[in-house]
Formats: sequence, structure tokens, C-alpha cells
Amino acid sequence: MLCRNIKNRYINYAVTVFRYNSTASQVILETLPERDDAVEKKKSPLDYPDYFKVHDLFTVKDLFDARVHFGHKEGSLNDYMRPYLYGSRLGHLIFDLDITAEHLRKALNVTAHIAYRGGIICFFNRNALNAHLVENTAKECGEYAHTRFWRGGIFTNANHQFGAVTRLPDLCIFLNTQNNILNQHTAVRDSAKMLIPTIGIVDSNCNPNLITYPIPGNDDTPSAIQLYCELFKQAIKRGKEERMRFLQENDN
Amino acid sequence: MSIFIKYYKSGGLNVAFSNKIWRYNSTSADMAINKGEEEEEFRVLDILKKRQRQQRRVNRRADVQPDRADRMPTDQNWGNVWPGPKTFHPSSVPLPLRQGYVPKGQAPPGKKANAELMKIPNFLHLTPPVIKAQCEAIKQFCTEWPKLLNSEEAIENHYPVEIITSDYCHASPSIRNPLARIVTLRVKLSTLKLDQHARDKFIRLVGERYDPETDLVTITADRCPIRKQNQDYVNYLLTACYHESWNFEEWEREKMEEDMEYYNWDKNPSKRSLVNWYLKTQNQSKELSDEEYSNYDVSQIPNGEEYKVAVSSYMNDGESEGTVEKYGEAVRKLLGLPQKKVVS
Amino acid sequence: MALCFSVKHLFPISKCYVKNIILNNVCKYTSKNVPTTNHALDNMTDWETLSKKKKISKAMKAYLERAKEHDEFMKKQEFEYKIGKRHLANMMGEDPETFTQKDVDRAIEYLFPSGIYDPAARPLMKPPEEVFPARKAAEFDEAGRPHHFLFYTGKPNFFKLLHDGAEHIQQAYNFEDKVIRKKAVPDPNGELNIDNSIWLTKEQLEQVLVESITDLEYDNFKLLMERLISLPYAYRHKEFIEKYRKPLVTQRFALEIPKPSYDDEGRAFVTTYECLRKKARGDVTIRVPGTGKITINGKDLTYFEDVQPREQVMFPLFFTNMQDRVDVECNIEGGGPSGQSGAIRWGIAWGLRSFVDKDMLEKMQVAGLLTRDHRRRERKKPGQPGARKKPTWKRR
Amino acid sequence: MISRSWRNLCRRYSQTVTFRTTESSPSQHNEKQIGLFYSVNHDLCKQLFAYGGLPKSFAKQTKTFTETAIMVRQPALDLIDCIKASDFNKPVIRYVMYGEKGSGKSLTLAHLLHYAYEEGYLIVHVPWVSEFLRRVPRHKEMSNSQTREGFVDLPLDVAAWLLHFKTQNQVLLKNTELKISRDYVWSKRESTVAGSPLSQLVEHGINRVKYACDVLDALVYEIKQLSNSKQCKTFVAIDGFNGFFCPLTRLHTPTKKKVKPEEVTLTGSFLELAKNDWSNGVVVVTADQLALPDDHQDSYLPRYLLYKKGFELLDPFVPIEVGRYTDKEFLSCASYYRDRLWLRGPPEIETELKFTSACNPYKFMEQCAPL
Amino acid sequence: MASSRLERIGTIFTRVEGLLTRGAMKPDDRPLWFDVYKAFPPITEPKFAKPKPEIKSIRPILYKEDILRAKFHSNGHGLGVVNMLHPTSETHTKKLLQQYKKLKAEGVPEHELIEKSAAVVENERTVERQEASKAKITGRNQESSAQTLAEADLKNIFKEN
Repeated sequence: MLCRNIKNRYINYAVTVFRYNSTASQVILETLPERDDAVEKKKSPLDYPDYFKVHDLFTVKDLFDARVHFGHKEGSLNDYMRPYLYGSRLGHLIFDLDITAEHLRKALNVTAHIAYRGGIICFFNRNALNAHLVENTAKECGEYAHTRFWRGGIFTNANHQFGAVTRLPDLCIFLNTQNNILNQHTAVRDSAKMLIPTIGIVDSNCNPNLITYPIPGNDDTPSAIQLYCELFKQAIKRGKEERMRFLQENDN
Repeated sequence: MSIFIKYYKSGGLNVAFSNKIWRYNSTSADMAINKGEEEEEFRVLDILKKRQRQQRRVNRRADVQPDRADRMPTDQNWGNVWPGPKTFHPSSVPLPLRQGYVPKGQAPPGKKANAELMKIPNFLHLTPPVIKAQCEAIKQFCTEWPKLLNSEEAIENHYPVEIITSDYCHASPSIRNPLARIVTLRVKLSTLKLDQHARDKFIRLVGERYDPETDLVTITADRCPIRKQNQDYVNYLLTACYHESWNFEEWEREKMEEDMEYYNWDKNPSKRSLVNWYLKTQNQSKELSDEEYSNYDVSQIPNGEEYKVAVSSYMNDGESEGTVEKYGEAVRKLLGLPQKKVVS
Repeated sequence: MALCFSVKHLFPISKCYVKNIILNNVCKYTSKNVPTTNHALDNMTDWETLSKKKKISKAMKAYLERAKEHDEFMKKQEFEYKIGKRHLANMMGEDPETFTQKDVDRAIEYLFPSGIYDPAARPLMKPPEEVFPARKAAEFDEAGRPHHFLFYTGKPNFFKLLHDGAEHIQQAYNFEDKVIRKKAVPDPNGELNIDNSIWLTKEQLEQVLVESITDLEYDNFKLLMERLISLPYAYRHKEFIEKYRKPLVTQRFALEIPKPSYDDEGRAFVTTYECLRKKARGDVTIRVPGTGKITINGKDLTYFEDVQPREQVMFPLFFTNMQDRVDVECNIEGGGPSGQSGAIRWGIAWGLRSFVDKDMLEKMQVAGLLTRDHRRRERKKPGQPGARKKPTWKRR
Repeated sequence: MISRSWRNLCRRYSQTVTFRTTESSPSQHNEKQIGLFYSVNHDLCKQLFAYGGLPKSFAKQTKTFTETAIMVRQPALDLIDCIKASDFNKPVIRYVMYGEKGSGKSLTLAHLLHYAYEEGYLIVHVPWVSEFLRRVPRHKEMSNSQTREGFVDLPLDVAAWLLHFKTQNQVLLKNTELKISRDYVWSKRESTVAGSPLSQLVEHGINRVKYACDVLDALVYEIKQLSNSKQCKTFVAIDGFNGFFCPLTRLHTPTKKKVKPEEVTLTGSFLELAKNDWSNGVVVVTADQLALPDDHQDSYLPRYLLYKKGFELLDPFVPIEVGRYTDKEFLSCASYYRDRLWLRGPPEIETELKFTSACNPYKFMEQCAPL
Repeated sequence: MASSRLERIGTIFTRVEGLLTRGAMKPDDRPLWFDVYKAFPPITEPKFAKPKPEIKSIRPILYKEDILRAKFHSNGHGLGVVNMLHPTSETHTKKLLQQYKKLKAEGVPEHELIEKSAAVVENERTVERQEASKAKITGRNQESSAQTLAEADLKNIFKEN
């Protein structure tokens, strides 16, 4: 009940956020025309701040509607998550969606770039409620998912476990960085060990330190996870489309 | 690099130009990679120069001739390839045979250098077509089956003695099974045509080997190492027993009642007690000698004959409910008692 | 740079080589002395460039080599087998065109008689597909990208199965919602018949998936499937469910129930041979109609001194209520009273199948009358007085 | 109160099958009463079976059932018929009852004893031969015979038996016409004069245990004489008769030598009775597996059990088989047990019991016990 | 491949960079993400050994209406069902607050405000509910229209099927 009330309140606040959002997209619009004569300047996609236009994938309002801003209770707060908080509504932590949006855009951009480069992207999630959704997302993107019990050594001892030299993922996306409410997913540590960048939705009770691109936000609610999945899917799709175009061009 | 680009731009081919650029970059990379790939393999520290030695060894190896089986046509006459019994030879059997222990996830060992296949007996020399051909060939040497021996009874009648031997076919290093030497002789006692004494003696001589139910005498011999010897021994045994059973030795006269092979009522106390009882009922009291007892005519006792039969069968046929019942009936008749009522 | 340029025009390749060497040299010399040089970083080739050379991953290369080798090997084996079959047909004097695998097996048994206990170790000649175990296909493409989207779970096929199951469950839920919204009733014809089949066992499932799974994972699989079939509209996913079930019917009364034969008196009788229990072994003849007479080795029920074995013998008759309607004759040897009575019990129940109706048959099945008891005496172990019994514990 | 009425109800229910006959005189029994129970008068029972005669388990049962009910069975009737039909002038006829363990030989014998008592026979009843020869309590009184060399006396046992004899025949023994024919001198001071009543002889045996065995010898002789002279009819009943013929008894002489049955004086006396050299009597013996050592119990048929010696002694005898219950007997017995609340439960239990007990009376009784 | 597995030292980027500068890793063998990371570094460096951010007290989020809300709730109002599938639908409490504002503007005395607004909202709800049930009944009478409605609804909901 309380949460619902908060939401009512928040709508008013969200209006102010739109401004930020719009400015961002404006920037992109400005940069877009430059790409036409990219060839002569030999500008690689990395030189654009937002080559794949991932900034317009979502607005802060979308995040809000998907209940991304809900954190856990105050008691379970991880100190490293303090900078991302907006406040606490009657004991429940609320994320600052501006910060979240910034981080998320960065992450989406990176995702798109990795996809563009043909990297392997692997989705992780240990929450049984959302596992199927995540797997479906991975399937639709043509990427990989791991939503089950993590057998130790899949990354660190891959050649032995898979019986052959194996290419590891180039990007790990954690839709949930916790194994359960207490322990961190082992794959986070293993990815850091194996020099694999990670993107992770970190809730208020998670430790963001080992995550390369942390995104503060709600990692339990299906609607939020659905939103993340949708966004990452779009980003990967854009990256891949661009890649196809690039490959076609080069085949000639 | 910019100069270079400018230079090519004048060429005016955008696509070609970009390609060229890629090429420029990639050539160097290619070189690096090519080199790198070779370098990636670790160089082996070759102190003792093993290479030369290996080469020498290879040279020394002799040429292995291709299998004979590879050159066989599929419509050959197999009997010519494998004319007689022989141990399995992989290169002359054109079958992809496999035998042996199957490790998990692997196939059983093939036919070459497979001791298992050599160990087991084979019938490669006795394939159906070969058998047929050989039968055809030896037909001319065969004699006709006697016409009168047309049934089991006839055979049994003319050849009562049966010799049983076994041949074995098994997987062991030797094809000679020690059990093959065992010879069993079987004959029906009735076909020996012995008289009462001889029959009794014969049965006592052979002992366990006689089965009264089937009337068969079974003599088995496995003492000698060869079947032939055993067979001779068996035949000898039968002959010896037969002739011995016809002999009547002096000590056989001393045969006691306990030694009797059947119950002779006339010589038994049963008769004595009957006679005693009879005399008593007649109120005569006589002391009779053994001789007199055994010669006493039972038929003068009412129902005595019947009693005699009943007791004899009771003792001879063994005790069973039937014989006891009969005995009871006879006794009741003898003593003048009512018969047992059959319960409805 | 300028120098490079001028020469490159003429000998582009050699030029590059020279340049590379120089650079390498520079690196070598400088790496020690200048720790913070950005030389290496500056020198990095563009990704776009790198991506152009079609790089085959090492794993794939090794795999391709192996696959090729295997294919060739199999082809050779196939060829040898075919030729061998023709040879064998020729040996046995039969037509090679109509020579089937069955004939091959028979011929091999004839030519190479072997009494080896384990049939798998006897000589055989089978098509190579059966002899050589199947191999898992390549799991990744040339760039090293796995084919399966659940590859990194280590058991992609199994988890794909779970994924599909969840998918089906979700579809069933959605459909149910839809039907409820339409206020329709479930289709009475669409019944899912699961009585005569059971889930694949762990081993069978492993074979289907070509992966080894743990007991816990197998339990999860069963849990998921049970949930799926418990849904009212599970019949719409029949195809998926059937894939992981195996029929039971054939197993239950697979053995033909023998038709009774008739003796001289016109009484029907059935003889069950090979009634085994513990070390006892015998045969049982059941005659119908009868009066409940039981003959064991020529004696009546007093053959068994104790009540327990007598009850054992009588149990199937009382269970089927046939105690006054049949005569039983048994010949039994070996073992003790309990073994013998158990063997007779099974023999009677097995023979009674011919004289009872189907309901009773099922009841007998449930009561365990038709189940052979294969338990045998356990061997004595050295160092202890019995099979399990341990010597009395003493402190010292 | 309630339990009693319930019991009555039970009885009424069970009365649907008649299992009782009011005819309590064995001489009046006929085929109509086969399978029915008749109850024996309590006093009579005490007199006849006070010192044995009923199997122990049955005796216990009588206490439980508060009555001695014996089933009228075919073998007993058969025997009675035979006795009725036999000529008492001729030598005595020997009857041998045989049958499986627990099939009711002893009870049939008890039935016959009742009959003999009613008919006024002098009863010579040995309740269980093995009691003498095979049962060895801690202090078995045993002494070497003084009259016969190499023989063994069991004075206490014989004295006990004489007491039993006395109780069983107390009515007849009062009859002073039974007089002994010879003088018996036991010692310098003790002697029994010819013409004194038989009871005196018996009394002497009981009082002077030392001479019990000799008294038994004399008694047997006198009984034979009395029977021959038609002064009395004698009914000899020996249960477990084949016990006399087993190769060894369980007795030991002080020199640790095993005693053979024929070396016991009482054996000779009783075997003397079983001979058919006297008349005006009936000899009924039973051949029982239980009377023999375990290694000689393969068959229940008489020749096997009696050994050759026994067979020759008794031949010609009339074998009487005591079999298991027939269906009718079983049913009546079951309803009797139901009446006595010895058996409870649903009616189907009877068919099952019939099979598990295989209609063996003793087994049936035993198996009903926990029900 | 040469690399350090000590995840607590530096970041993945610094570790790869170190390898490259030291020549342990060839520049062309660098990981695929390296350029991307270089171009778009994360906002905070993903070091494991990061100093904890200074602990500021978390700002509580409170509104003026909270007092009113508390009042409504303490009187047991405002506990209605909310349709969460429609983010625009208004909660019961919100309606109460609006009503409260409206009534206050109308000049209803302070002490009656709560009760009155609650009564008004409750009234509205009952009216709505009645209408809804009526619509249902009429819908059943006009089967065809109801059916089309239902079908349309279903189509929308199960588009993906």
C-alpha cells in the first residue's frame, strides 16, 4: 500500500526528469548527421558518444513505471550503494533514477558495441521467478544465458569442463548479482578473474565493486527485469544490425 | 599516413580506396599473426637430436603385405579358402569380426591380434555349403540302413547295450575336454535274460548302478585317460558281472533270512504266530519244529491264504497306507471281525 | 614514416615486414627502461581490421580435424562391413541381397560358438553405427561461438529441456486464462492418458540428452513435468510430454497368459515351470475344476511343518478365492521351507493367471503375487561372522 | 452379567451346527454321533485319568473349557464294533492304533477306556510308555533287579502305575472274587498267600515299593489267569506301545551303561500282556512317532514304528488308523471351539485354518489358541 | 594466455593494460572489449578495493499530505483495491485526498472534512460498482456485443499466441 502511495507522489517528480532525458537525445541528434561523412574522417564507431542511439531506448518515466526505483529495506543496505540512492520512503530505499538512467545508458552503449564487435554476451540471473524471461531474451538475441546453479570453474576451468578450448563470453550481463539474498553470484568474481567485463543490475543490498558497469536498480520485480531485458535486447539488436552492415560492406 | 590517403583519393574509387586502407592495416597484422601462429607452439628442447634416430627406425620397418582377405572376391568358393579345421586367422577371414571386453564408450577389439577369437573353436570349415558338398562326396561310400531296424523297439531289441559319450566344444586353450573321456553304458536288465538267482546276484553286484524303476543298469567309467580305454573297461565290467552272477558259490548257501532280497512268509515268524494262533483257537497245543511250521498248510486255516498274501505284499511292496489297509482287511477276515466301515 | 611510404609503393609487403621488425626492436629496447610508454597501446590495430581476417578458433580447428578423421574411419568401417556381409552370405550359401542383420548374427553364432557368459563379450559382426558409440556434434562455430544458447550451463540439452518445459507451462497457463475469459469449458475429449506410461528413467533421459545428469537434476525434471501434466490443458502439449514418457503396457502383462491345456479327465490344467525362490526350484500344476487338494512332492500341505510356509502356499488361493476350485500339484526341490513355499506361492499365482479375470489379475499384480522375488542369500564376508553381522564389540 | 449374556448369545449363534450329543455312554454311540462331542462325567474322569491318560494339552483344555468333551470318531466306533463282534473264548485280539502326530490316538484310547469302564472290564492302562523309559527326571529311582540278573527295576514308576491301576479299577477290586492263584513270598516276613484278593497284591506293591516290579509280574500273571478263567474281562490299553521296542532307553545304569528296553523288568511284564496266549480280553495299543527317538520318525505307519520285534510280537493285529478330521468333524470341532470361545473372528477364518492346520486336530487346537 | 587472476587488484582494464604495456600480451591479442572500455570507461572505476563512500544520512522522503493520509488510514479509509495493470488508475487514497482538497476549497469545516470526503468517495465507488454490474447484466442480454467485446479483449491480451 505504501509503495503505491509513493508512486503517486513520484509522478509529479518524474516530470522534472524529462528534461534531462530530452537534452540527452538532443545531443545525439546533433551528432547524427556527422556520421554520413564518417568515411572521410575514418571515424570508428567508438569515436561517437552514442553511435547506436541507445539513449532514446527508454525514458526515466519508463524506469519509474517498471518500478526500477524500489530498493530493499534500509537495514540491508550495502554502503557502496549509498551514492545511488535518492532517499528512503518510510524505511524503503528509493534509487535516484537519474543516476540509474545514466549508468544504464552507458551499459547499453557498451553492450551494443560488444555486440557490434561480435562478442559473446551471456545473461545471468539466479532468481527463479525471472529465469525463464531471461533465457527467452538470450534466445531471441542469439546470445547466451545461464540462470541455473553455477558450477564452480565454468570460467576458471573452462577448457577442462567443456572438454575443449572454449571461448568465454566477452560480456556478462547480470540481471541479478546475488545468488540468494546473502551471497554474491560466483560468476561475478570469476568474470573479474578471467578479465571479462560485467554489467550488473545492483540492488541496494548488492556490492557493486566487482561489476564493471553497475546499474543501480530493482533486481527482483518482473516488470523491471522485463524492462531491462527489453532494453538489452534492443541494444544488442542494434549492435548486430550494424555489424551485418559492416560485414556486407567489407565482403565486397 | 594522411599523405597516403590523399594520394589515393585522387584515384577517385571510394570502395577500392577503403579496401586498400584495410589491406594496409591488415597486412602487417597478417604478418604478425602468421608469425605468431608458428611461434605459439612451444619449441621443443632437442638436445639429443632425436629426430635422426627416429628416421632410422622408420626406414628399417619392413613392408606389410596387404591382407589376403582384401583380395577375395565375394563369390569365391569358401571351402577352398578354409578347407579344414584351423585356428582363426584374421587375414584370411574377410569378416569384420569383433570380440572382447568392451570398455565404456569404446568398441570391442577387432579381429587382428585378437587372442579371444583364436581361443574359441570355429566352424569356418563346416559352413552349410561345404557340409552339403562333403555329404554329396561321401554318399557313394555309404551303406543302406538295415530295413528291419525301422523303429526304436527294433533297435532296442537288437542292440540293447547303449554307450553314451559326450563331445565338447568350448572356449579354452585346449580343444580336448577332460570330460570327453567319460563313457556310460546303459542296458536293460531284462534283456540280459538272467534267472532268479543270477538276477539277484547281478543286482547285488552292480549295487547303486541298477535303477529298479526303469530297470536300467548304468555303468559309468572315467578312470582311464582315453575314451577307448574307458569303453573297453565298461564292456569288461558288464561281461564280468554277467558271468559272475551265474556262478553259485559255496558261501551263498549260508544266506540268512536277513539277507533275503524279498520276504518269504513261509519262513518267517509271522506264519508261526498265525499257526500258533490257529492251533490255540482249535484248543490244540503242539510244539512244532521249524520245519513243520514252514510246511504247515495255510489253506486249512480259513482266510489264511488271503492273510498270507496280505502280509507278503505288506512286507515286500513296502509299507504304505494301501498295504496297511489290505493287511487290516485280511486280519479282520481271519479273526472274524466286521470290516471297517467306510465313512460317507 | 615518409621513408616507409616511398618504398611501400613498390614493395608493399616486404616493406611492412621491415617496419614490423623495427617496431619490435624498439619495443624490446624500450620496455625495460621506459615503464610508462604508451607505445604498445598506440600500436594497436583497429578492431575493424582485425575482424576481417577470418579467424577460426583453435577448438574448432581441432574439432574439424577430428570430425574428418572420424568420418573417414566410419566410411571405411561401413565399407568393410558391407563387404564382410557379402562374404558371410557367400560362406553360408545364402543370397547376399536378402541377408539381414539377423542372419548375420545367426551365422556368426554358428561359425564362432562361444559360451562366454556375457553376451556382449561374444564375437559379433554388427554395422559400425552400432559398434562405435555416437559422438557429440560440434558445439561451437568457427568463430568459437557456441551453437546452443545455454552452452555455458555445461548441460545445454538438459537445461533446454527445462526451458521448454517452462515455456509449455506458461503457454498452458495463458490458454487457460483465455478459456476462462471466454467462459468455455475444457474439451472433454482432450484427455491426456498417462496411466499406461511412466517418465523416462534417469539413464534413459541421459541417453536422450547425451548428457549425464545428477539425481537432483533428474528430480527437477520430474517435478517440472509433473507440474505440466497436472494442468488442465496439458493435453495440448501432448507431443512434448510423450517425448519423455515410455509406455508401460507392454511391460505389465507382456508375457502371454498361457491357455490352459486339458488332461485325460477333461480338466483344464496349467503348468508353471521354473518357480524359483532362494535356492528352491520346482514346477507347479494347477488343475481346474478341483477341490482344493494340494500335493507337494507327493505329500499334502503337511509337507511344511510350520504355519508360515503353509500360509504362504495358500495365500494366492485365498486371495483369488479359488481355494475350493482348483487342485495344485507341485514338485519342488532345494532350499528350505520358506524358499520352497515362496516358490510354490509364485508358481500358483503365476498359474492362476489363466483362470482369473482381469480385475483380479490387476489386484494380484498390486498385491505383489506376480512379482518374482530375486533375493538370494548374501555371502558371508571375511572378518565377520555373517553377511552383515559384526563381531561383538569389545572395548579391549 | 453382560459378558455372560453375550456368551449365551454366542452359543445360540453357534448352535446352528450341532456339535454335541447328549449320549454320554460310549457303548451306545453309533455312526449318527460321529463328529459330535460328548462330555464325560467329571468324577469318572478323575477316576480314569487322574494319573494320566489324557494328553497334557487336552487336560489343560478341559480345565479351560470346564468340561471334558471327547469327540466321537470313526476309529473308536470301529474298535467298539470289533470288540463287540469278537469271540472272547479265542485268544485276545490285538488292535494297533496308528496315525500322524496329534491326530487323536490317545483321545481315542481315552474314549475306549471309557467304554471299557462302562462295560466292566478290568482295565490295564499304561498312560504313556515313554514315561517309564524315556523320561528321565533328575533323580530317577532305579535299581538292579534282585530277582532277575542283569535287569533293571523302576520301582517308583511301577508303584505309581499300580496306584493308577488301583484307582481305575477301584470298583472291580472291591469285588473279592478276584483272587490270586499262587503264593508269593517276597521276603522272610512278607508274603501274599494264594486266595487273597487281587487288591491285596496291588496294595502290597504300592506299600512296599521295593517289590513293586515283582508285584507287577505277579499281577500280570494273575490277570491272565483270572481272564482265562472268565472271572473278569480285561482291557489292556498301552499308549505309545512302540516305546518298548526302541533300541535304547534314556536310562543309565550306575556304570553309565545305556539300558535297553528289554532290560527293564516292567517291559517284560507289559509285553507279556500284549501276547495272544490268553483270552477273554482286549489289547489296544497305539504306535506313536513321539514315543521314538527323533531319528526314527519318518513314517507313522505301524510296521515302521513297531520295529520288526514289535511287529512279530503283535502279528496278527488289527491296524486301526486314526486320521485327521474329516470335513464334518472339522466343522463340528470349529463350532465347538466357537462355543467355548476358543475360536473367534469371521467365519472365513475357518477355511483358512482348515488349510493351515491341514485338519490335524492338535494343530487346529494350537492354532486356535491365539485367536 | 598470460593474465592475472587476482580480481581484487586494480580493475580488469588496468590489468590488461599492464599486460599490453609490458608486452606479455600482443596488442592484437587484446580482449575484444578493451577498446570499448577505453572509449567508454565506467562512471566509477570498478575496483574491488574502493574506499567506502562517506556515510551521509539517507534523506527521508515525506510529503505534506502524509499527515492527511495518516488521518484517513487511522480512520480505516483508503484501503481499496487498485488495478496495477493500469498505471494511470488512481488509488483510493488519492481520491480521498482530491476530495479532501475539493471539499476544503468549498469551505467545509475542518473537523468534518475527513468523514465527508470519505463518504463522498465511498458513494462514488458504490455507484460505479452498480453500474459495472448493470453493464454486465445488459451485456449478457445482448450476447453478440458482449462476445465481440470479449474476443477483442482476448485478441489484445494474447497477441503473442
